[in-house]
Amino acid sequence: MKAGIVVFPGINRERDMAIALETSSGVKPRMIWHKETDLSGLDLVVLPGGFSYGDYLRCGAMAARSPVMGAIRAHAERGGFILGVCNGFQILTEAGLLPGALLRNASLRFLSMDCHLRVERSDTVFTARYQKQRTFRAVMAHGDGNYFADTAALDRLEGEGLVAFRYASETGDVTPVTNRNGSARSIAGIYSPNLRVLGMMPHPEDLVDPLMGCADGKPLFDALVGAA
Amino acid sequence: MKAIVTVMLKNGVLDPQGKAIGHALGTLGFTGVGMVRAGKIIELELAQTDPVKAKAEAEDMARKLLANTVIESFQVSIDG
Amino acid sequence: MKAIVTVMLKNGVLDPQGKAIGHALGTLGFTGVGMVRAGKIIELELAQTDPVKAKAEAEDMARKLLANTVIESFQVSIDG
Amino acid sequence: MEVNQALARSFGLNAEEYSRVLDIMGRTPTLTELGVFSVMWSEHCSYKSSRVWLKQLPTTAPWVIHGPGENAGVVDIGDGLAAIFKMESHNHPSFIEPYQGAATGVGGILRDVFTMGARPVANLNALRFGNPSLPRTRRIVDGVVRGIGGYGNCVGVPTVGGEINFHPAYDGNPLVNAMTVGIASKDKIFLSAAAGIGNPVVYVGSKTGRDGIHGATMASAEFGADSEEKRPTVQVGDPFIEKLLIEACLELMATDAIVAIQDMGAAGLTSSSVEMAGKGGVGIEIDIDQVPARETGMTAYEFMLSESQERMLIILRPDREEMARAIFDKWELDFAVIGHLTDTGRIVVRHHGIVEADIPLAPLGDQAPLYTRPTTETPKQEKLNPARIEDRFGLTRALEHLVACPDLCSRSWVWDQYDSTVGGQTVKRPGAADAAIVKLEGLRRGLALTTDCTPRYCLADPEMGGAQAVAEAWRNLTAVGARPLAITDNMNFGNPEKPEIMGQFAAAIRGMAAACEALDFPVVSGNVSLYNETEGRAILPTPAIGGLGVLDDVSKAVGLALPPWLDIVLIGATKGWLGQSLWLREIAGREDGAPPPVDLTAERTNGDFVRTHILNGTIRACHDVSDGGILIAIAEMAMASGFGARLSAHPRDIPGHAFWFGEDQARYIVAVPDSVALIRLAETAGVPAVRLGTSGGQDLTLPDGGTISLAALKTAHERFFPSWMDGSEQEP
Ligand SMILES: Nc1ncnc2c1ncn2[C@@H]1O[C@H](COP(=O)(O)OP(=O)(O)O)[C@@H](O)[C@H]1O
Ligand SMILES: [Mg+2]
Repeated sequence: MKAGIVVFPGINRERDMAIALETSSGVKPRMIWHKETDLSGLDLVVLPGGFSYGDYLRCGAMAARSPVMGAIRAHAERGGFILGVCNGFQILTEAGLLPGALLRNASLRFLSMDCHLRVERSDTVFTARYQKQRTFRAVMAHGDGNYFADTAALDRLEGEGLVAFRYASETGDVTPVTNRNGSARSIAGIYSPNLRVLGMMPHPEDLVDPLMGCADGKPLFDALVGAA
Repeated sequence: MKAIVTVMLKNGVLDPQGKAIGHALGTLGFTGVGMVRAGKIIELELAQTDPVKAKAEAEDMARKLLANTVIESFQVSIDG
Repeated sequence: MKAIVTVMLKNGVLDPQGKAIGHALGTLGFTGVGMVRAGKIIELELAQTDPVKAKAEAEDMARKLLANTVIESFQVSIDG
Repeated sequence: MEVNQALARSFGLNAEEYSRVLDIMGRTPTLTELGVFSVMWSEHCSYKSSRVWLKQLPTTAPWVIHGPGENAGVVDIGDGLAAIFKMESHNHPSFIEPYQGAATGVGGILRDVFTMGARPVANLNALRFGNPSLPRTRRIVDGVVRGIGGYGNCVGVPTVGGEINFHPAYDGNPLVNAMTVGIASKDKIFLSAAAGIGNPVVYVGSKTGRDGIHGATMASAEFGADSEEKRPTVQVGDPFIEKLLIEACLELMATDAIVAIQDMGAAGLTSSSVEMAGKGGVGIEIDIDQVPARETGMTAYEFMLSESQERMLIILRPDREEMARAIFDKWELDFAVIGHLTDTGRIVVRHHGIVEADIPLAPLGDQAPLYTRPTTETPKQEKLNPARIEDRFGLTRALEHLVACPDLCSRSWVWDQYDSTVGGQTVKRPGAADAAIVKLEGLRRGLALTTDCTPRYCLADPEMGGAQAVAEAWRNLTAVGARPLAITDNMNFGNPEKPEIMGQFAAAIRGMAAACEALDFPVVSGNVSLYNETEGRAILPTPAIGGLGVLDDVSKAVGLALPPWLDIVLIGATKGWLGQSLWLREIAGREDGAPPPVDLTAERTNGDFVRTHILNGTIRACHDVSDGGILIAIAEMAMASGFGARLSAHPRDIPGHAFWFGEDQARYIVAVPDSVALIRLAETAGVPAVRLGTSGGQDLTLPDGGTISLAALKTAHERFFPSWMDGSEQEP
């Protein structure tokens, strides 16, 4: 799988993402400057975490309107894979590639801590190496991760099986306590209808090396790079 | 010509910031405070000198960037 | 009675957000956009029915909580 | 505005200093010139009260590449890499506007580090606040924490550690000391000495506004009616621009375009241009008309003194100007050639074609004031006899009380707001170990980082306190298995014109110097912040120490979480020292006595022993014994893992409360599978070691039979910050 990582001004987890992809694939991903418009040859486009444009106005708002987004939209329409993590997820919703929006955390504070994500389905290219309904550990680091969509949109997501992950306890219980940022229905990640675009708030890419005490994020990248 | 764009969360979208402000006002001893909503205001200096056109321009900016209409509504006013 | 508190950075205080918005509008092809300033707006529902008193109350809230008067200035308007 | 002695005084220059200015200039200086002298000769830039003392600090070791004098200290960490680090205060701005004060503090220290060619890899912060029961303290803590997070999270540098103390002495004067650590290739370190007559002087970053201009001028008559608008505005940070600036500078640094580079920190364009030219022994000419401005109508004086953030000054190779410009264009940052180097040895500033300043650089530097201010020794305090201090509380209640008190309770409310993992290299996050550990990308090698100081010890005995702060930093690095390499310091004190304060300063330096010497732990960078007083009341003397150590293989590091079913062993000698302990303050309600003595020989012997046995795999968890003593250390270890412990009786010759809560130095709690073997090894090495109990279970069982569940202990430990902050969820 040929992967590229989009670099928007202010993005800051593009290096983490590159390390994670390289750890799984052995190949350095292509770094895509936000003004580039040719993504041909890429199977996977990653929108990494960080603070594109300082998170000013709304997180992801300005990045979602940058030149590269046209090509990303076309890539999505071609059925290409897209992974948006944290700010990348916010950019995907701002660009309308995924439904809903990410609001300020309910606590109004930045949340930096580990969380457990319950895998809602394991038959996608992203989650093939996880087990359905089991959890894995990921790093939360965001101020605006509170997923919002109106009831109809939420019902549709659920009905079509497009919820990727929910915030849960280690054993998989989804409760208000595990839903630290206040997301609607504890949603931590969602898919596009063709299951090829995934947006998620927590960072699997920061836990891919056992030296960090946990490599729970690695199966996601292993599955992805093995898929195509 | 100055355009003022006011962006508020739509009704039905949770506004934790408004809620927190309401709570904090209560803690400070202010009584009789009902619902509190927090929003954004963006002041733009425009070269455009025709107020009608300036308003249309600012509305376009709001639609394209300044507001996310999934969650927010906006209002534009023109000030001299 | 509704009070609307507008909070803006004082003149001369750097407004990184306004700057970034102005820049993004340029990228989107909007021309003739000069200075952009970003601020906050807080809408308060007050039990107070006397507009003069409501305004005074909201001003007090702004001073004590809603605005950081070291770097921000505020304005209160009362909306029937 | 007429330049005269009165104006000079309002700029902070005394009569003698002003007459020296007149001598150097041979005429009345212009307003801009006076501004340049006043900031260059300010305490902050000239170190005029502290320089004589700072000279006593050891600053060299085989692994030190650059000691104090550069923008940050540089040490060799192996594999061809260097760690570049420094700590800096932003105390006063954080009191005026906590969010922006702390945020710009972080921004400033980041620039000091990446200006030398390093990619910043970690931030730490040492914070001191006033009495928590004051609403103002709560507001300041909230703003400072949000500000540090707001800036650090956005620039994408993980905040991995720090410390927080409370004391009423900081009521009107909180301390915000920020530390940044970066990594560079050892042979690509960038320095600030300008060179090459004719070379362009380039300004990059944000535009200049009237931010933070010396408040003194505002008192003068010329700013009348609209003084509100011309007030010195608070500096506002733009972490987004800083992030772009880091990337752009690193991109330029990968080329051969840069001759010298320095951030515009305090006193902005003045200090950067004067220092760069001064160090290089060249002259510099600046054309203010070329300086990117954010506001209109600014004067040369304002341009030269502005402290607008996110700006750097670069001396470029002339043939690389276009290439450099292209890089800054790509990152959409301002890039302007604002002058060139000359052979005149003078700084010349032109604005609208008029010479606004023309100062010889050599005397500006050489004749800067230097004071050996009078000092008075802090009187020694009595050594307290623990047998004479009654324990009316018992161990269990004291423990419950202490783990919950502001100075010992969990800081997770704070660090949960700091991105500690960005970069993907954070091996030990806040709360996991005595020092944070950040791995180097692509290697097993890592850095251990800590900040330490116990101001109450420093007040009681500044010399001992200074030594203790260095020793504790060394110990915290050792406790994870790292080899301590060097420190940065941040000397926060009151008014140096008071002999007792200057005495504190001098004594703290003496203590620090002795500890640095004994532990091979030199000072490579630092910062001095004086005049930390409100209404004549000084803060506690606070020489904050930032320590850096290296681990060849981070997989060998240990944390403090107590694994189950191991023996708990105390390393180091215990006398039951209660003077200045937290037990004494929080339980007995007394803040007195001599602080615990620091035995540097024992410190070294014990620490070397512990490190050896961490690296060979014997020690599975380790925590140094500091605030609160042995029982607090064990409780922290238990809460970190969720496994309790059963503790056995203590030596009979020491009262229980003194043994368990005394703060004797040079001690560690370690967890090992076989205490008998470890104690035998310790005896051979001349290291005191005694078994204290066994880990396991869900309770902490104390030697007096008292039992407390970990759940209850944790609840008490975690209560303070969230409940204190409840109701302050307002945005900045
Ligand atoms: N201001 C802060 N920012 C980040 N981490 C902090 C801060 N204050 C304390 N910590 C972290 O909390 C933990 C405990 O701090 P402290 O009580 O000072 O430790 P010690 O006594 O072992 O030096 C450490 O991991 C420290 O890095
Ligand atoms: Mg410690």
